[in-house]
Amino acid sequence: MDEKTLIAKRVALELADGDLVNLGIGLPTLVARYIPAGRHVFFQSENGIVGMSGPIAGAENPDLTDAGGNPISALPGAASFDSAMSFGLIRGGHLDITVLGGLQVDEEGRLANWMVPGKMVPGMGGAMDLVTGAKRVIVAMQHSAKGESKIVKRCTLPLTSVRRVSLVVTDMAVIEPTEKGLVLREVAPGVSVQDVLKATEAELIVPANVPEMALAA
Amino acid sequence: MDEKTLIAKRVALELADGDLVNLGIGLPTLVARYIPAGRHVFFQSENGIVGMSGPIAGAENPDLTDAGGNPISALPGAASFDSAMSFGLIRGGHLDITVLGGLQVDEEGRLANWMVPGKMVPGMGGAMDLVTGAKRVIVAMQHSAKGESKIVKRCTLPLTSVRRVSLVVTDMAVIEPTEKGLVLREVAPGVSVQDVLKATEAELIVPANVPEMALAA
Amino acid sequence: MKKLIPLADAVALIPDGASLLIGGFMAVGSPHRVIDELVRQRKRDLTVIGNDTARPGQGIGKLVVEKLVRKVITSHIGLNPETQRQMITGEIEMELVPQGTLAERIRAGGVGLGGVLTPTGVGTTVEEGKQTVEIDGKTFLLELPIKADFALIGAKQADYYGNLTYALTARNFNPLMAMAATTVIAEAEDIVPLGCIPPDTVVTPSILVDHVIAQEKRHG
Amino acid sequence: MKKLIPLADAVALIPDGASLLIGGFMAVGSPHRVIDELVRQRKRDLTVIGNDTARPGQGIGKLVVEKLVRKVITSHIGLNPETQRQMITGEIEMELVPQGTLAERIRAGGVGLGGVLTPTGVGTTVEEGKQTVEIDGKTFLLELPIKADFALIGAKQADYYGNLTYALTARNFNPLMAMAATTVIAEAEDIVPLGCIPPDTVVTPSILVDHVIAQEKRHG
Repeated sequence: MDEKTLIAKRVALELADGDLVNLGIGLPTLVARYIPAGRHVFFQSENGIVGMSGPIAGAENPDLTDAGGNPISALPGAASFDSAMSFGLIRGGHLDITVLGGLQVDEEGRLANWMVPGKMVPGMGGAMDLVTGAKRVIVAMQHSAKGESKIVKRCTLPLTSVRRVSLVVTDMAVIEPTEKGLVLREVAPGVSVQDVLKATEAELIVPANVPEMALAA
Repeated sequence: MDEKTLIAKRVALELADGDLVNLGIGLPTLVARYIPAGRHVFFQSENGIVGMSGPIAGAENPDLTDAGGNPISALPGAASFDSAMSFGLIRGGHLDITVLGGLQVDEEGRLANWMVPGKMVPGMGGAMDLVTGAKRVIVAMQHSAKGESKIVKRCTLPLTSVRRVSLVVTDMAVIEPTEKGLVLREVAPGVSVQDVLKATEAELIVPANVPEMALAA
Repeated sequence: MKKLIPLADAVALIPDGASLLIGGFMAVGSPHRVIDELVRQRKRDLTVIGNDTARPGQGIGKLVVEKLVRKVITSHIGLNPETQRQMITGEIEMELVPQGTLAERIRAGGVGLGGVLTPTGVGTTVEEGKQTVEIDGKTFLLELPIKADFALIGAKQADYYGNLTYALTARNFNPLMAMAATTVIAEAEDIVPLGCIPPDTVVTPSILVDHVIAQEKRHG
Repeated sequence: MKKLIPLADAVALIPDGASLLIGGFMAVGSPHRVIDELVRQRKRDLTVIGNDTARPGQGIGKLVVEKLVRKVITSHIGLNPETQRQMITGEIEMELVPQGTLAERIRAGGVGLGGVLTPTGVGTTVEEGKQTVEIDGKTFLLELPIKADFALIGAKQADYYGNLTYALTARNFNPLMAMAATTVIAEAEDIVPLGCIPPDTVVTPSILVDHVIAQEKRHG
């Protein structure tokens, strides 16, 4: 199983029956594939729909895409709406979970994921509203990039929000930001607590028992 | 012709082709009957429709009423919407004309029409938004009530808005509030300028020529 | 279909003293069965937020006549002399709000904004006790968001998930209120299978609705 | 039917230097014929307000590639390297706005509110230079309304008055923008007789729309 699949399968377990969930473009999108059987999750795409599903070949519709402009489909019971309503759902606390990619998460649990000054200025899109408004914010990302830890003492990149995220799922670990700091909750199969500590710039709080990640089928 | 009909027939001339117009409950409602032929006016009811028209006997629908809860009908091309949109049209400057009843208008052109302290507290309903937001505010009311002028030096009743109204049409006169004061623009058939001055508490500016009111057919 | 709930059970969820956003405009679009059941179960000390209190025997007016209401936040009570009487005697606490401001305050509560900056009411008694903000040389009142424990919604159609549509002027405050409560209870004239309401026609998405009142048997 | 106007005449109304609200999300729901005509008539120094600038050859991206744009107010340019390039070289002035804030700022412009009080962006670079307001112990940014000279709307259907509907995710910013401009020009896939769009299905009421682009002959 590659690292992205691993992350997606772990995040999928966080999604409960009936939840309204927004998946960021890229890695987070994979999560939808691994929802445990019997759970009905409502997926929002912030460009204006609840009830989106994967594309159906041959049934692509130019008026029905995800936030990246890629074809999607919709399930019976879907609802479409304008951008004010879409972000009303997000900012108003109606969105149960947002799953987003990250560039850095720091010891205060703050996420940076929308720009690298001087290099990449894509704009924040919906990320700032999502991190500010969702009931739970899950960051799904690689533990390190180019050998450098993405779990840092203090974000050096511009913040997406000052709000503390709920959970960070990487290819090495599950980390929960708390008031006291970053708590190491789980390690990936074949990864030791020592491995995680070595690969992490931020200080981690390590409980007596750190189980191996459970993964969706 | 009774006084209310007179007022309605004068106000009707102010409504131009294509205008979006909101008529208050009571006297202002009569205006719709006298729109000059060839002018298509869009009537809004603030409870959520543009394109309302008078009721059709036998076709009453419990889901289609005016702001007073009375049956109305709708014309082809009508649109219905929620209360935020309805007042978005009003506050956002999309409403061309509101025609409202009045209790008092003063020399600064300010309207009081929503309560009489200690006596009548109906609430402002949509009146404050209408007077604040409409492009033109036309007050349609009797010149006097119980022998007292309703055109006063200074409103003694609580104001509906500090915004200067555009025009006041009574059974005696047409008065235009301006920066310099209330200008007597027209007199009703059979009414002299002297009659108006005598019946008016506020000071009126009287131009050299004060023609008789034109009236819609 | 888990959202379907018998009328009595839905109303039993509402405690005395609860705050209720109740849809409707002069009782048009109000959740009539839910209101009748509130009366039957004699829920007391209610705070009711709605456009108006209709007429004495009608819609929200029923709750007023039965003296179940402690506080009203509304724009208009002119057609309900009983509400006016209870306000004057002090039985009901009254907050009068301009209609457009009421709509925006409820919307702000529902969409997570900190308040509403409106020109309506500036320089009138509505301004009293409120913060004003100067923007670009113009003065605006800062009006606070409204949220409530429950929203009681009157809809035309609901599907099995709770997607809602409304009819004509019965829409009014309902879609705004469906965003601004901890628990949303919707009553619909008809309940239809999933897919019967096309996505573009849905006005209130199902994920906002906690309970849809089950229909009583009414065939034959 | 007075609102129907040939494409070239509609775009001729737009002067160089105009500010344009342009509907669409990654070009989905954008007014494609109007954009092509803006390019053909080479309108310059435009200020464009839209969710994104799509991709280089697509939707708003066409205006960028043709260097007709002086300033952009948007939430995302990540899929358009040409916009990023022109921003870095200073050819385009850029204001990046969180997407939900952009939607509310346009809405506020359209519905006559003085501003938007949002928690989004507090404590980030978005806060720089902006007023904050404390409400109930929480901090909100005061974001200003957006209005423009023109709104260019992409719709699914228009009727003869200019009532508009939208399809699925092609709705996005269009209905908000249709409220926030001095002149509103709408392009629709189909134009239908009055009454074909039921009142409850109308999303943008006709009284907001100044011009509907006439169809070209396309039978046979």
